[in-house]
Order: sequence, then C-alpha cells, then structure tokens
Amino acid sequence: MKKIVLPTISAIQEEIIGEFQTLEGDRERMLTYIMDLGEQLAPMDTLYKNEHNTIQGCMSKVWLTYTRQEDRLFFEGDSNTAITKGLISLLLRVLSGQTAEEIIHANLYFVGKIGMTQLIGSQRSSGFANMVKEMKLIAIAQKAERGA
Amino acid sequence: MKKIVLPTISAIQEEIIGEFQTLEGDRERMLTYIMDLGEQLAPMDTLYKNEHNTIQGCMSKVWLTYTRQEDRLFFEGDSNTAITKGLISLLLRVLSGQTAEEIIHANLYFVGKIGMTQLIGSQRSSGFANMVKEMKLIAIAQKAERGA
Amino acid sequence: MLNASLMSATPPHNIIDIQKIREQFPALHQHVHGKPLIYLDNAATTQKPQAVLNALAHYYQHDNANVHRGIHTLASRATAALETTRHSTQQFIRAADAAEIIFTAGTTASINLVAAAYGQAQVQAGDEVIISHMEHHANIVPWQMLCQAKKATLKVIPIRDTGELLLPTLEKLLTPKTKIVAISYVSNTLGTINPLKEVIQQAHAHGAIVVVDGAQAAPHLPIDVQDLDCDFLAFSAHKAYGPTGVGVLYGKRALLEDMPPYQGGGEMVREVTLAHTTYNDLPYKFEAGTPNIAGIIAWQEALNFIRQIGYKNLRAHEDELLTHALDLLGNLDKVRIIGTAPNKIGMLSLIIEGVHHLDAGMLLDANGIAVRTGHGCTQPLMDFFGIEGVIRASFAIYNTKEEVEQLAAGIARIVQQKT
Amino acid sequence: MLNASLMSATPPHNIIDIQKIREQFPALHQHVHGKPLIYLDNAATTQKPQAVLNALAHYYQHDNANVHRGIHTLASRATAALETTRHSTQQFIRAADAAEIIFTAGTTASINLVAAAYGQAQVQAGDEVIISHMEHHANIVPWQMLCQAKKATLKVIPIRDTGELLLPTLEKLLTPKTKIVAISYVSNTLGTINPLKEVIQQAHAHGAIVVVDGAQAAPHLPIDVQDLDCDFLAFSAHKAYGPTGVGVLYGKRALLEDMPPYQGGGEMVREVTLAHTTYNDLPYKFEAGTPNIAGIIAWQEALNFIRQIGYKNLRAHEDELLTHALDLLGNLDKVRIIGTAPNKIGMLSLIIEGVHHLDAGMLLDANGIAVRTGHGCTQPLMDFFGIEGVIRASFAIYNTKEEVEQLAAGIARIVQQKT
Ligand SMILES: Cc1ncc(COP(=O)(O)O)c(C=O)c1O
Ligand SMILES: Cc1ncc(COP(=O)(O)O)c(C=O)c1O
Repeated sequence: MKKIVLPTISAIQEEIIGEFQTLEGDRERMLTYIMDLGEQLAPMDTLYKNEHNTIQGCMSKVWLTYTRQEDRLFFEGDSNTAITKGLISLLLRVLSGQTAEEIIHANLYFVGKIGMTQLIGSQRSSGFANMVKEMKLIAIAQKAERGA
Repeated sequence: MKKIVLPTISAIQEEIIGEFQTLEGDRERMLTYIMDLGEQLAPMDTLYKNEHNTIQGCMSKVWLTYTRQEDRLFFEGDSNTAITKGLISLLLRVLSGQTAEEIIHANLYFVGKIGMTQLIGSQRSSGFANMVKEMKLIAIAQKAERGA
Repeated sequence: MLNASLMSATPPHNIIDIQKIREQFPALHQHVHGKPLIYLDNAATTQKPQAVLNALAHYYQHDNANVHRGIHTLASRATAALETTRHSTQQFIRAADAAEIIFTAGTTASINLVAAAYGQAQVQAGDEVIISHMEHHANIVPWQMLCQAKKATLKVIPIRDTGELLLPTLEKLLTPKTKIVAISYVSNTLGTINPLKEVIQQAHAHGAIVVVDGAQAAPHLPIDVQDLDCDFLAFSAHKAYGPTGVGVLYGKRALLEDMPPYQGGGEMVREVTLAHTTYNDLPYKFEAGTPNIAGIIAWQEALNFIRQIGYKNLRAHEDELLTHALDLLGNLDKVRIIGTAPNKIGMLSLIIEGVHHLDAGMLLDANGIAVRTGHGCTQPLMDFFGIEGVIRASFAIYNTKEEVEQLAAGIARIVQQKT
Repeated sequence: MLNASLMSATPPHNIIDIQKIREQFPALHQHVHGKPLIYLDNAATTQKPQAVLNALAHYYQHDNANVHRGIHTLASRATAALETTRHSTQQFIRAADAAEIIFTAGTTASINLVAAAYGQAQVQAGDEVIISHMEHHANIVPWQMLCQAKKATLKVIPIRDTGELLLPTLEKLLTPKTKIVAISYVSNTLGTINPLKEVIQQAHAHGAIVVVDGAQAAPHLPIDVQDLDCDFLAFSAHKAYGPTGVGVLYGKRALLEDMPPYQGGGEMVREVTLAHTTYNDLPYKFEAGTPNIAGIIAWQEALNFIRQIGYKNLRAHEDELLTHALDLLGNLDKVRIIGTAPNKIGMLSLIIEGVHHLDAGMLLDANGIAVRTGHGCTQPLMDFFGIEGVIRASFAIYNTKEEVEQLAAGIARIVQQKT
C-alpha cells in the first residue's frame, strides 16, 4: 500500500503564517485574501448541506462532512458567506488528510499567529472554535471505532 | 349678627414666617417645631377618619373635614405622623375660619418663604399641595352652593 | 417640576453645526482598525451625547438611592429627578397626563406588557389581531404568543414592493372581531413612515385599539399621541440618544386603568395581605420593582438634546444624507435598494448581488464603517423580498456627507472587487 | 473570556482598610443638610464604586453598540464584554453553565419571569405554591397572581417572633400538589438568613421546585446554586454595588429548556415567519429585546469589587457593625428591635414607641443619616408584628463604627425628645 505523504500540521501552519505575513496586517487585504481562499474552495454537493452536517453556533451557515481513508480523515466544508468559507478552507488545508491521532492532538497555533480573533471578532471566533471542535470530535469517534 | 374678626390670611402668614425665622434655618429645630405644632393640634374624632375624608397622594395618612358658619369654613384635620399633623396645623391656622372667597384666592406664600419643599422633600410637598387643593375645592363647592 | 418649554421654540432650520454636535459625542472620535469610525448603525442604537454620560455619573456620585419609598434626602432627590423625566417624556410625546407614561426596560418590554396585560383581559378565542408584514420581531412575536394562548387569529397587512403598507386591504381585514392593530410608526429595515393616522382612524371605526411601535419614530419624528389618537405607544431610549435599559410605554389613561397589572412586586401595590392585594395608581401599577433609576434620569438629557436640535433640523439633515446616499448608490450596478417609499426616514437598506451581506459588513468594518447586516429582526419582510438579509446604513444627526461618501466608496469597492 | 479566578483566593480576613474602601465610593463624600452623609439604606440600594461608574463611561465612550446581531467592531466589543459578564456572573453564583444566567431588569422581573413562564406551564388548578410570611412583595404578588389565574392555592410558612421560619411546619404544608416553593435567602426587613438547604431538600423530596429570592443574599453571602441545589435564583445588581436596571435569573438548564418563553421579540427567536416562530437557545430565549448593555457590562466591576473584598471580610465587618449597633441600641428604653434571629446579616430594623417611623426618619435625615422607613415592601410581615412600619438601618462594607454610633445617638435623641 502506498503511503500518503502529506506535509505535517506544523509545516502547513508555518506556510499559512508566512502567507499572512505578506499581507502586513492590513485588515482589508487579509479579509479579501480569506475570501479568495473561500472562492477557490470546491463547492459542496447540496446533498450534504443538511441539518445533520450543520455546525451550530456560527453566524453564517456552515456545513461539514468527511470521508475516511485508512486512518486518515478527509474533510469537506462549505458556508453561505465567503469569509467563513475561507476560514474553512484554511482549516481543511491544515487538518484534512491527517490521521485521526494527529487531528486530535493538533495545536492550531496559526490561529493566534495570524491574529484571527482580532480579524473576525469574538462571535465568529467562537463559531470557528466550534468547527475545530467538530473536526476533533469526528477524529475521536473515528479513532475509537478503529480501535474497537 | 356679630361679625367674626379674624386676622387676614396675609397677617397669619407673616406671623408664621416670623416664627420660623427664629429657628435660623436649623433643619432639626424646624422639624421639631412642626412636630410640636402637630402635637398641640386637637385630635380628630376617629368617626371622621374614614375613607371619604382621606386625602390621596400623601406619604402619611391624612384626614380632613370641615364645617360651615355663614360664609366661613372651619377645617379639622389629622394625620398618623407628627410632621404631617404639624403641616396640617399650619394650614388650618392660615385658612380655617376664612371665607370661601378668601380661601379660593389665597396665595400661600409662606410655604415658599419658610422653605417648606426643602424641608419636607418633593414627595411630601406634593402631598401638602394636595391638602391645599382639597381645601380650595371645598371652598369652591361651598361658594357655588351658597351662590345657587 | 414641569418643563413646559420642552417642545417649544426649536432653533430655525439649518443653522445647526454638525461639527459642534459631533463634539458632544465622545464615541465618534475614535479609530477602528486604524480608520476613523463611521458609525451608521444608528437604528440599532445611537451614540450618546456627553450630557447623558454626565447625568449618569452625576446621579451615581450624588443622588443614588432607591425611589418612591424613601424619605431621606438622596431618595427624595432621586425620586424628584425620575418624576421630572416622566413629565419631560409626557411632553416629548404630548401625552395628556404624566400618569400615562410608564417606564419599562425597552420597546420589547413595553409591547409585551400590552400584549400580556391588555391582551389577556380583552382578547378572546376567535378574536383577531392585525399586524403588518414589515414589523420588527418585537411587534410580531408577542402577538403570535397572545393569539396562540387565546386561540385568536393573527392577520397581516400586506406591503408593496416599495415597502409601503397596502393600505386599502386594511379595510377588508378589519372585522367586528378585530381587537388590536399593532403597527410600527417607522419600519426599522425600510425606513418607511407609515400613514398612522389613517390606520388608527380605520381601526377605531371598527372598535379596535391601536398599539404603535414607535422605536424608529422617536429618534426622527415629532410624536403627538393625542393628535394621532393612538391607544398605546412603545419606544426605547437607547435608539434616541438615551441610555440602554430604558423604555417607555404610553397608554391612554382609561385603558391603563382598566388593565390588570403585568408584573407583581414592590411599588405597584397599594396594600398587600397574604390573602389579597390591591394595586397602586397609575403609572406605578405597571412599574413593579426598582426601575432603571440612573438610566431614566439620564434619559432626560437625551430629551434635552433632541429638543435643542429640533426635529425640523434633524429631519432636514438626515434627509439630506439620504438623498446624497441615493445619488451615489441608487444607480450602482449590482446594488439593489430595499425600501423605496417616498415618505421615509434617513435609512438605506441594500443588497449587493453575489456578495453575502455579512461579507460586505466585514469589509466595510475593515474601513471603519459600522453598518448593520442581516435580517434586522424582520424575517417576514426578508421573506417578502426573497432575501436573507440586507446591509443597512441608518443615519443620525451627527453623521456627515463625507461619511456617506465613504460608505458609497466602500460599497462601490466591494462591488468592483467581489462581483 | 472566562475569568477563572473570580471566586478564588480572597484576601485574609480583617486586613481590609475601610477608609480605603470608602475612597472608592464618590457618593459617600458629601454633606446632607450640612452634615456628613451617613448612608444606611443599603438594602434598598448600595452606593457604587468608582470602577462601576468608569465602566459605564468607558462603554458609552468607546464600545456603545447593540449586541449579538452586529458584525462591526463596536458591536463585537460590546457583545464580548456582555458575555464576559455573563461568565463572571456564572462563577459568582457557581452555576454549572453560563447559559443558565439570564439577564433581566431586576429581581422583580426575574421572579415574574419564573412565575409567568414556569408557572403557566406547570401549575394547574388545585396545585399549591408555598411562600413564607417574611417575603418581599416581589416574592408574594407574582405568586398570588399565578394562583389566581390558575385557581391554585397559596400557602404560607409561618414565622416565629424572632423572625425565623417555623421550619417544622413546612413538612406539613408540602403535599403532592405542591409545585413551587418560593423563598428568600435573606429577609430584607429582618435580616434573617433562612435555612435554605433544608427548605430545598424538603421541597425536592415532595417533588416541588424552589425559587430563591436572593436579592438580599447577593450583597452579603457567597451563593453556590449547585451546592444549594435551588432550581431558580433571582437577584438585582443594584443591591450589590452594581448599576440600576440589571437583574439576574439563574435557572437549572433542564428547567429553562422546558419552559416556554416569557417575552417575545428580537434576540429570543431562531426563525420567525408570520405563521410560526421557533425560539433561540439559552440564555437568549429569555432575553427578548435589547438588554441593558451598559448596565450589564458595568456590573462586571461590581463583581470584581466584591471578589476583591471577599465575603469573609464583608461578613466580618458587617457583623461587627451589627454587634456594635445592638450594644448601643439593644437595651434602649422605648426601642424595640424587629428581627432577632441569631443567624442574620448586618441589618437592624426597629420601632420607637410613640414615634411614627416617618417622623423618626425625617429627624435622622436632618442629621445626615439615611435609613429606610416604612413597611419595606413586607406588609404581611408588618401585620405579623402588629406594626405599620420600621426604621431600618442596613450596612454595607463601607459603613463605619462611627456611623453606627451617630445612628445610635440620633435614635437616642429622638427617644428623649419625642417620647
Ligand atoms: C428580598 C427582596 N426581594 C426582592 C426585591 C426587589 O428587588 P428589585 O426592586 O431590585 O426588583 C428586594 C428589594 O427591594 C428585596 O429586598
Ligand atoms: C421598529 C422596532 N421595534 C422594536 C424594536 C425593539 O427595541 P428594543 O430592542 O429596544 O426593545 C426595534 C429595535 O431593534 C425596532 O427597530
């Protein structure tokens, strides 16, 4: 079986931090950048945009689904606003394709480093935290299942 | 018929103003003086302390009744607190025994001169104003009745 | 205690100096994300003049005490100041009697008070309550709850695409079973000024009373409850330059006297025994518990501020801002204005095709521009227009034409970049 | 956002410096009728530390915006500050979950919310509600209104001459039909601290829930709703060094979730259509309309103040004042103390034989001493003692032994002069 070789979670985070550094803390540029990322994100099949896949507590509507390949989890996500889509895209870039174990223990320090809370405000940040939590819960459940 | 000779409303007011001047604006002395006046007031027969004779809108309970002799009105009043009784006593001293006409047009400037609002506060002052209003209403009604 | 000059002699139109007015508002003089703040979310809540802040501080530094039941000096001062504000509020809306002014926590609390107390007593199964399609949730949900509890029917005055009431239908909706018509004076999303007098005359002709949601009227229009002949009127201080946590309910004396109380507690009672309780006179019967004393007393300064400006000047200035905004944004490609009634206050709701309102709001905020984004608590109205939300810029006396230009530039840039 | 240290490590007992504390309270430094103010009406409302005033000013100068629905920076700051205060309030009463903290307009509003929303849903004809004979009108009238509406029975736990609950009777009053026991933690007239845990255990054993009126507890005692196991708890910020117009309702999550909403409006809804409305999650389901944003945010500073002092120090100091007052006034001829429970807070109600309490209050005020006079919104309690009203001196952390001595001297003088 061919081993999937993906950059580590830290490596991807460093990449993102670097990209944001080029925006020099300009708020509008940062938001536009995030929105651009969102626009590049493959749209989710409307089939999956159901109640079950909805993440609660976000200002925008957010859907999240996943597939498993071996011990790795591949996420798909979408939102009705471009900024949230961009945020999802960042999260998928870091976590999608990693192992359940890695996802569970991931320390998403890039969030602090790029000043996300400042950027998107506390309400949206707690929505973002909900997305992370949801991904970790999925990873925990998957790990338990495979372990069992 | 013997004519009743009473000091005029102004004369009585001047007297009161003079008395209060000796108290030199000392709040406690003024209150004690008013309470003393109240204690000297002849108590009202409990028979008259009924709903009908109660004046609304006072912090204390206040009762007022009157009799008529010719065109003159004689008031009686009482209260459950000494200070209000004192205030009633001042009012009776000025208005009781005067003609309906004089009561209707009485300008009770002593109230301002002795600093009554300052002394008893705005809530009680409006209770006091209610007493005055009640006496004037009685006088108006009596005048109308005699006129008719 | 009466402040007889409250509504008199407003300064002549257009001699007001907006920069001087802005100096009275400390919150306006700040930067947001390095850009000067442009505050255009006034329909949500206005900023407060320094005099309101000073009144709050003065109250707490000198007069703080519980009101009505106290005999000591501080209690007496606090009570007098609160009752003075009641008289000023009476004059503000030209009520016949200060006892018709009830202080509440806000418009929402005021409307709920009427729906619960008047509604419980007067609405029976099979009766009807009429609202309009443009109401704020605060003037929808309490009536839904009432109708559900009473098995009454909720009817709705439809609206036109311009955001105006379809007034001719009201005549058809009104029946002998209609007990209440609840309607906003001014729509908080469209800015439409409703033809209240006609609504009220028609409702009264059918024996229904009229509850007016005046939340968006108080900051922009002179209100005369006797001339309107409305039965109840609700508004919030915080939307009219006053503090948060203060609302007003006006009600006609006869209606208020007939109504059962809403909340029970101190202040609203005359005599309490364990077996039986009698209620206090108006307005106290509807003011259970310790009121927002500091807030009510500071509201006086907001009333003074509005009086000093004068509604004529206020409207003239805000109309000018609206006209300017429409000049700049009205014909922009991809921009659709929601709410185009000829008779409206200085408020502009719009959508940008292809851009979610939340995204637009974030981008404007990055430029220091504060607008409201979303359904504005008028979801049925959003459904009517087939949209999810709007970008709403709402003007106050302290906004400037330059700010409107910044708004227009911000929106134009979003249109360019993102569509 | 969480303030995990809120209830931790209070400074050790008795190192507090009352003069330093007094410096924080601007209102205390004034003269009344030429005499230094001695403010002993704290159970009606406390004075506020400068930090609370600063927080109000700061909010209005920098962060003023409507909460929750806004995306712009000011709205986001205001929302974050309000939610921080919710978390601090949760820790203040050791609730399990911030969603169990509902902001209201005051204790009265909180109790009415429970009586209306829980009561309407859960109390049926023939059911019983139990209160005590020492309740404040705010914890009597809402239950009378509920019982009247539902044809339920209101029962009353009697009290002893000392002002303590006659606890053994509770067991007899409780039946399978008892749905609610509504009881104060601390009496506002007697100062009695009620044995809440026993009341709650007995009530729960009979399947009744317990609503605690904590208005007089919050300023004096640490409250632990989980340890008490109470179902609802109500209190007001203004009696605990906070601003006017802010109340708290704690409710167990499961009960709150089951309860229908109380007021309808913005913020408390999830989705509104003209036909049907769904409600928001806790706590917002019970927070219709714009809250008292400034007041709630400033309440945070009152919580900080109490935490910095620590309840141990607070109680110790207030107990010392009470002991001193009793030493000076306890055996005075013609003076009768009302409320002599061994377990009570720093509060002293008394009557002077032959002197009406209003007259006494006026004479004390002439000497700068502010006390409460009257029935204290506890008329049934007055009836029990066969009196019309009391003179009540209630202490706060900033009162001094010298002030207590002035009070005693003032009362002694009235006794001498007027009896
Ligand atoms: C024991 C008690 N309950 C309820 C209340 C009512 O509180 P509020 O007036 O703040 O609603 C008070 C205060 O007067 C009180 O002392
Ligand atoms: C038209 C209208 N009605 C009612 C309300 C509710 O006001 P409040 O939130 O102050 O209770 C608002 C404000 O949001 C409004 O604009």
